[in-house]
Amino acid sequence: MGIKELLEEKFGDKVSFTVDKHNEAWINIPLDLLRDVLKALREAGFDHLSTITGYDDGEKINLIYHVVKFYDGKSETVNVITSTDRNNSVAPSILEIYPSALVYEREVYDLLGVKFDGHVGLKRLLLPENVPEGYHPLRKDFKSGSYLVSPKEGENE
Amino acid sequence: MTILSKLKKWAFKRSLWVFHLNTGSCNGCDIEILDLFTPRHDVERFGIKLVGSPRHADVLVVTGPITGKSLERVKRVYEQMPEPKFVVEVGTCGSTGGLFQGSYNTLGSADKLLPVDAYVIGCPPRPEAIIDAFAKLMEKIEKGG
Amino acid sequence: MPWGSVLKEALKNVFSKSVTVNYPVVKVEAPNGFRGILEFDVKKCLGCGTCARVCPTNVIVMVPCEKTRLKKAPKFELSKCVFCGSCVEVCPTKAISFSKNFHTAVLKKEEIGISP
Amino acid sequence: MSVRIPIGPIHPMLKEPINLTFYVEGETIVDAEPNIGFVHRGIEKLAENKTWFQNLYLLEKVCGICSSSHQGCYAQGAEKVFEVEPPEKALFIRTLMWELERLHSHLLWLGVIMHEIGFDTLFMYTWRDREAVMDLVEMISGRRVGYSINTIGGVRRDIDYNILVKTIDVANFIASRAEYYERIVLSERTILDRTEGVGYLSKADAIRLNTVGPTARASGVKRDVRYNMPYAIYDETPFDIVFDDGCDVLARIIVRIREMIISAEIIKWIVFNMPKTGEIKQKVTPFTKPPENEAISRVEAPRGELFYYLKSKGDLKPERVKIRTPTLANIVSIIHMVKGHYIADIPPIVAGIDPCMSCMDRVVIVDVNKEKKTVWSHEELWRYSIKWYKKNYLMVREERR
Repeated sequence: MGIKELLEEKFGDKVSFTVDKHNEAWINIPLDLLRDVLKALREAGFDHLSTITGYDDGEKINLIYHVVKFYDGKSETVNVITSTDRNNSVAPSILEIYPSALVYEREVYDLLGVKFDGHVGLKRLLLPENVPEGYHPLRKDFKSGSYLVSPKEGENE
Repeated sequence: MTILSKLKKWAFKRSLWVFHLNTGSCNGCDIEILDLFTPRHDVERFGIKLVGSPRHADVLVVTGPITGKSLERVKRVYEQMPEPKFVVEVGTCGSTGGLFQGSYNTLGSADKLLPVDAYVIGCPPRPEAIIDAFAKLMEKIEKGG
Repeated sequence: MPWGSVLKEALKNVFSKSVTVNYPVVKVEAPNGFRGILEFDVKKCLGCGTCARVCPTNVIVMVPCEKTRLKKAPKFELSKCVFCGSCVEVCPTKAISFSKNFHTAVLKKEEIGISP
Repeated sequence: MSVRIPIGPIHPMLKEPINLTFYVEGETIVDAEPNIGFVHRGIEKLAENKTWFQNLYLLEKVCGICSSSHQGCYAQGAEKVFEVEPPEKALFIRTLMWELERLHSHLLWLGVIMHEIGFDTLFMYTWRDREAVMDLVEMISGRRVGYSINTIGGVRRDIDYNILVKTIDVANFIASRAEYYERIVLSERTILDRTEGVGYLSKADAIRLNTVGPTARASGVKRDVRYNMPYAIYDETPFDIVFDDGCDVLARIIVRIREMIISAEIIKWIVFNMPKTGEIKQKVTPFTKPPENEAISRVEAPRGELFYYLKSKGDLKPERVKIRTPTLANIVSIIHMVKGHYIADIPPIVAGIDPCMSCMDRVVIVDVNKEKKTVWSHEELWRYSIKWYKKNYLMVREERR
C-alpha cells in the first residue's frame, strides 16, 4: 500500500495505520499533526474530502476526516481520526488544504462546539441565531427537549 | 344572513387561492402538493390556484414540523393573510410532529401557533387525499366557517 | 427552427386525449399492495405488544381490553402514523394489515384512529 | 440604510428554503454567503434515540425526493455493522429502486430548472411524464414517495412478474422522452440563451471545491460512486459514466438527461437478469443486537455522493449516525459560480446544482458601494430576471459569443 509506507517514513510511529475488513484505511494521529498529515495526503492525490465526522464519546470529542483519491475507475479511501478534549475543544482549521471544509467545520462547530482556529467565518450553520451560547446538541451531556417552546407556553414536547 | 356573508359564501364556492408554506418539510409533501398543479391532477378545474404571496391567499397550506429558523416566519406569514383565511396541514409530521417528535429543533404541529381547519395524514399523502381536504374545507366554508 | 421546437408537441397535445384524471367524478383505486390506513382485527390479537415497541412514531399504545389473551390490546392514534408497515411485519398473528383506503383528509385529528 | 421587507417563502417551486446573501456592485455579483438550516430537524440526534430498525424509516425522511438513496445507504452501512450479507435478489431489487428514483428525480429537476428560466411548458410536460414512474413505483413498493423497500439484510417486498413487464415499458418510455428533451434543449434558442455560459465552474475548481454528482461531471470531472467504488450490483450492470466538459448550466442539463438514458438501460438489464427465485431477506429481527464496530457507506444519489458513517456500541441504538447530503458539498461551489454574473442569473445557477434546498425564500442583495440592502423574495427575483433579460437580451448575447 503506497500510503502506508509514505506516512510511515514521513511521520514515523506517531501514526497508527489499520485496514479493516471492508478495506477502509483508518489512521490515528495526534491533533497537532493534523495539518501536515492532510497536506501530505493531499499531495499524494487524496483531493476529495467527503466530510468531517465529529462525535462525543464521553471523555473526548473525536474528529474523523474522510479523504478519497479517485483515479480512472478506481478509488482509495483513508479516514484520519484525531480527538480533542471536551471542555475548551479547539482544532486547527484545514481551510487552505480543503476549501470545501468551510461548511463542514461550521457544522461541527454548531453541533459539537469545536472551535476551528484559522477558520474564516466561524458562525452557526444550522441552528438559528437566538440560540444560547453553549448550546451544542450532539454532545452527550445535552439534555434534550425543544428550546423552541418559548417560556410563556411552557409545555415541553 | 346579511348580504355580505351570502356574497362571501358565493365567492368562496368558486375559487380558493392557496399559498404553500414549507416550515422545514422533507419536500415529500411539497412535491405531492405541486403534483396537484401539474396536468395529471390539475386542481385548477376547482378554481384552486397557487399564488406567490400570502397577501392574496385564502388558504395557507403548511407542511413540515416547524423548525427553529422557520418559527418566526410562520406567525408573520399567517398575519399577512387577508381576513377570511383557513389553514390546511399536509403530512403527518405537520399534523403531529410524526417522526420528529422530541427533537431539539422542531416544534411539532402548526396548531400550536395557528388555528388549523383540516389535516391530511400521510407521509406523504396521495394527491387525491389533498383534493379531499380542499373539498372538506369548501363544505365547511359553506356550512358557515 | 431556432425557436418554437416545442410547438409541434404542443399542437399534438391539443388534439390528443387530456391526461387529467377527473378525480372526484372518476373513482380512483389504489393498486393492490398499497400501504393505506391500517386495519386491526381484535380476535386475532394476542396482546403481546411487539407492535408498540417497534413503531418509530409511537402510534400504538397498549390499553387494557378483555378480548385478548393477555388482557391488553393496541390502540392506534393514526394521526401520528407514517404508514411504514413495521407493525404489520412484526405482528406474530397478522392481526394488523394494510387497507387500500388512502382518504386520510380529516377536519379533526381525533377522527382517524382505531381502538379495540 | 437597509430596507427589510418581511416576505415569507413565496414561490410555488418551494422545496427547502435557503437564504443566500449576495454582495453586488451595480448588476454583477461580487460575493455570496449561504445561510442554511431552515430544514435542520436534528435527525442525527433523533437517530441516536431510535433503534437500528426504526432508523430505517426516520432516515428515509431526510429528503423526500431521494428517500430510497438515503434508506439504501443506511441499510448498506447497517449491514456492514451487523456483519450480514444481503441475498443476490435483494441487491437487484434495491438497485432497481435506486435507478427508478434517479429517473423521477432528474425529470422533476428538469421541470424545476425549466420553470426557473421561465419555460413553463416543459415543466408541465416533464412532470406529466414523471407520473409514469410514480405509478410504477407505487405498484412495486406501495407508495408514490418514500418506498421504504430496504431493510437491514435485504428488501421487504418481492416484485412479481407482471410488474417487471411494466418496468420495461416505463424504462423505454422515459428513455424516448429523455431523447426528445435533449433535442429540445439543444435546439431551443430561449433555453440556450439562459443557460449557455451561465454559472461557469472550471474542472480545476470543481475538484478543488469537492463538488459531487452531475454538477462535477458537467465540468469534466470523471467521478461517480457507481463507477469508482461500485456497490450493490453496479460492478455487473452495463454502466458507462456520463460527463461533459461544458462547465455551465447547459452542460448540467445535458448530463442529467443522458444519465436518465443510462438509468433506463440499467433498469432493463436488471429486469432481464434478475434471479427468478431466491431469498429476499436475511434472518435479522428488529431485536437483534449488532457487534461493536463502525462502518462507512457511500451511494450515488441523484444529486451526488451521499455519505453515511455509522458507529455502534453493541446495543439496540446506534452510537452515532453521520449524514452528509450531496447538496452540502455543492453549496461551496454556488458561491464560486455566482461571482461575476448578473443578478438575473441567480435562479438558473442555484437551481443548476439541483439543490435539495433550492428555492430561495429570501434573497438579500447588499449593494456594496451604495450600502443599500434590499430583501427580495424568490418571486420578485424570478420576475426581475425575466424582465431584465427581455431588456438587455442583445447585450448579453454579444458578450457571451
